[in-house]
Amino acid sequence: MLNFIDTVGEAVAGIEDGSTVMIGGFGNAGQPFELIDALLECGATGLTVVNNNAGQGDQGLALLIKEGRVKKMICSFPRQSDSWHFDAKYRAGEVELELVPQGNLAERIRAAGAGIGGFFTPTGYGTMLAEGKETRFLDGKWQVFETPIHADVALIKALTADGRGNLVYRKTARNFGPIMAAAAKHTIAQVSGIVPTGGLDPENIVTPGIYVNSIVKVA
Amino acid sequence: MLNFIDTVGEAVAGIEDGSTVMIGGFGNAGQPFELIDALLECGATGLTVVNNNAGQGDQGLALLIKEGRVKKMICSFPRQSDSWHFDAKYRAGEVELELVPQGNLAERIRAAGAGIGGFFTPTGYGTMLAEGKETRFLDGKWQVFETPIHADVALIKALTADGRGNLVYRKTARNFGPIMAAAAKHTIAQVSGIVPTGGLDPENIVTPGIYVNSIVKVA
Amino acid sequence: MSIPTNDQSLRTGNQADLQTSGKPLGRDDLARLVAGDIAPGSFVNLGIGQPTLVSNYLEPEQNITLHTENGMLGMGPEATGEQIDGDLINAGKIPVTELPGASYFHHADSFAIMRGGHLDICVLGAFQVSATGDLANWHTGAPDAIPAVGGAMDLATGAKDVFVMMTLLTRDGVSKLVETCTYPLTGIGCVTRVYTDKAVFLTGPDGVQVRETFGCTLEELQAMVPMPLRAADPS
Amino acid sequence: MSIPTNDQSLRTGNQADLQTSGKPLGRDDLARLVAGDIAPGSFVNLGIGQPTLVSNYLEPEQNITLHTENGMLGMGPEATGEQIDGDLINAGKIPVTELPGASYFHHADSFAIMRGGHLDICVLGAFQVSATGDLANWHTGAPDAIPAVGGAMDLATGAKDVFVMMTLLTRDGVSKLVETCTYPLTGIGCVTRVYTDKAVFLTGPDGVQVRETFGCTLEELQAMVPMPLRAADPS
Repeated sequence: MLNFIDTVGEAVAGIEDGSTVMIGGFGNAGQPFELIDALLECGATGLTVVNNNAGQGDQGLALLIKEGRVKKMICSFPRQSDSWHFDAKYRAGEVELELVPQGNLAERIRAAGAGIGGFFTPTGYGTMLAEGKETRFLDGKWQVFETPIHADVALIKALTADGRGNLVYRKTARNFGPIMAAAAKHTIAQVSGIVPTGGLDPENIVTPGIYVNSIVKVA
Repeated sequence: MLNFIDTVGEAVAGIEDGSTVMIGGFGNAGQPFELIDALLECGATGLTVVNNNAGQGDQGLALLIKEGRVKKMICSFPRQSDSWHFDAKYRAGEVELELVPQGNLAERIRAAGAGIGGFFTPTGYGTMLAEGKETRFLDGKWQVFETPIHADVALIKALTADGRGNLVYRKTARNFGPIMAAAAKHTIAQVSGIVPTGGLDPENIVTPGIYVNSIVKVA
Repeated sequence: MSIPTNDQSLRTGNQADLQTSGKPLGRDDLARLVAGDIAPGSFVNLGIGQPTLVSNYLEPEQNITLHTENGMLGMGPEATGEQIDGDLINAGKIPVTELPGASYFHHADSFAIMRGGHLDICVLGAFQVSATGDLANWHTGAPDAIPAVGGAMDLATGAKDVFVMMTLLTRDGVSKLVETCTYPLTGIGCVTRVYTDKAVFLTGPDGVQVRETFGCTLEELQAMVPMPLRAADPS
Repeated sequence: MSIPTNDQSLRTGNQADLQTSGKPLGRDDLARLVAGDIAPGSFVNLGIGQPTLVSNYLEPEQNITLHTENGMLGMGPEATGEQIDGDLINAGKIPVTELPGASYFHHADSFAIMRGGHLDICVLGAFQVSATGDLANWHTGAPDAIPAVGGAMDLATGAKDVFVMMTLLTRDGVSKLVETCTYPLTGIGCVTRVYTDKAVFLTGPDGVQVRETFGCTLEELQAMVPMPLRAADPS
């Protein structure tokens, strides 16, 4: 059921302690900063967060980690020049890390949305990131068994929504939004604009409204 | 390498006997009729054809089957009121049939394009279409192991191409085109129009040119 | 169960916990009943044949979005006259129309919607449904039959709720609601409700419950089917 | 191998089958060499760091399409001034531009391009490359290091050809071309060519061949690396 919500605070109010939360964005592009700030505000803790990175600088996901709300990060690239909050928590043993090759991260999220129970991929075969995982020789290559990543909630950023919750994105800010929207039980999208139903060309919808539960316009 | 080709005959000339050929379309929507006619004309035989159906009436794929060019059909819905050519060949034991649930067909084609060596899906579990297949209990459900369907050639129909081979489609004629383009070694697209590079909005490209090898405009 | 319908006039009797109408339902009445049972805002796929009739009885206020597995959400009514466009068809290959807010996608994305559990309801026809919700609707199993499955298994396995619409009895008077399906299966334990001309059944791991009957009592219904029936718990 | 380059002036010597230039190559000369070796019409992904320099030397006539794994084909040069747009960045999170004929897609579609074997070439940096083309470029393996992998494994495993750009020796003078990688692996047997300041190597199941040397003879080069070298077969 789709709801248009007035404030980011109301939009995230239902997120419970211990939830798995997917957060869109790659670098700053497509990061739903306002929703992340609201998540920080709302106090939910013990979260498992799925994002490509583990926060940058002193904002957004980095603050969520700093404040100890994140029990576990599932990501591909936690270490950055300005990932000091994650680095500190990680070295202190206060945050768990599941490091996933970026394509496996994307494909595992996609699998969750598409009802795939697991898949084999050559990525990571023979590396420490595949240690302990089932392998199989398929299509002439050794491949590793990977499982879907499901989430309770996805926080994503899109450009425009219509009245049915259909979404379009902007340039490389699209990144994880469409696959996270499909993988989460409840998807909250912050958008820059809302147009009446019929205002988006059906040929160009990137995320159909079936994947979207809450939409909040952010100035 | 992308080539713009003048005639459908030249476009299909390289298709060899014994090839696996994916043909886009669902019903008549998105069927590349002119390319199929050219394939019939060019004489290639012993083909494995991947399509949702097994030909309708006295045209296109149905004629390819009638003429004995198709060794094997991989499809989800061969039996139709006007699938008489397939029906006759099948009853005569002159064409092999691999019947695949439609979603497995789509996902197996997608897997080939995406480099996935195999995947588990609940679809078909416990049915005769999963007989002999590996099963596994995942995400709370019994699932069946399915493998990618690769092809030598894909024949697809799109609406418009630009100078880089990017494609857009029209309404439900999109169907199998995008996934088949990615799953085949060589993709031939018939299009209704060609616009200069830059003439399609980068946000709205459905099939990026990386998946397209030959483009032929059909009146 | 007290699911609201938009045609209360059909519910004329009431025996024990059970509503009973005066006569068996015709195909259109049954379609109207199913349409009324679909919760507002649902995303729904209507199978080929009898289930397609349901779309005639969906009210705009219900705000239902129809999915067609060949690649569209927001499908409108069947196209007529100049609306007919060969590029805009449904899964039954019938020309249809596009409603405002529609979207198009390719086959893998379309089936991901079904297989990923995103459809609230699909409505399918059936040859047989078992007491535990097994579905057989794609193949007679006759040795000379050419099989064709299409998206039936994906819908049966993927939708949150699978409603079946069928006549309760074959032309020969044999129940299509069975202990165990004898036709080849489409999916296991997937059907949640069976809408027939004589009754609405709820199926699941605990067996068959009867929500309401049409033109027969529960006892008369029991005589037609080969498994124990009980009236549905009011909820 | 006789692969054309767009800077023949570098090839000043010729010993046996081997071309040798007068001095080791700088980073920009190396980038120019790689750029010239990319076949016209190729789809290419340039890794973060040194490989990014290659884009400075691609000629328009080569008609190369650059892929960035965060979701774009047809990436243009780094953005400057008013071109800078926070929504248009590359995999290194640097603002870039869009060329005519570009396309955007989500992360799963973008990595499907890489993983499905559709990229002709990716160019990566490396800590170590083994004689058989194993690659180590993501993790030093130091116990206190925080690992970060990004798309390195997908690129290494998925591209048709994996070119590595690196200095041949570490600051301590140890060869990065090794018998067996001691750093954690990124991919097995994936590297096809290694472009270094001192030579271009072809790697594969049959061991290492030297395509050309820069500022050293094959014998001098052999003294720097711990596996047998041979001049590449002319082809």
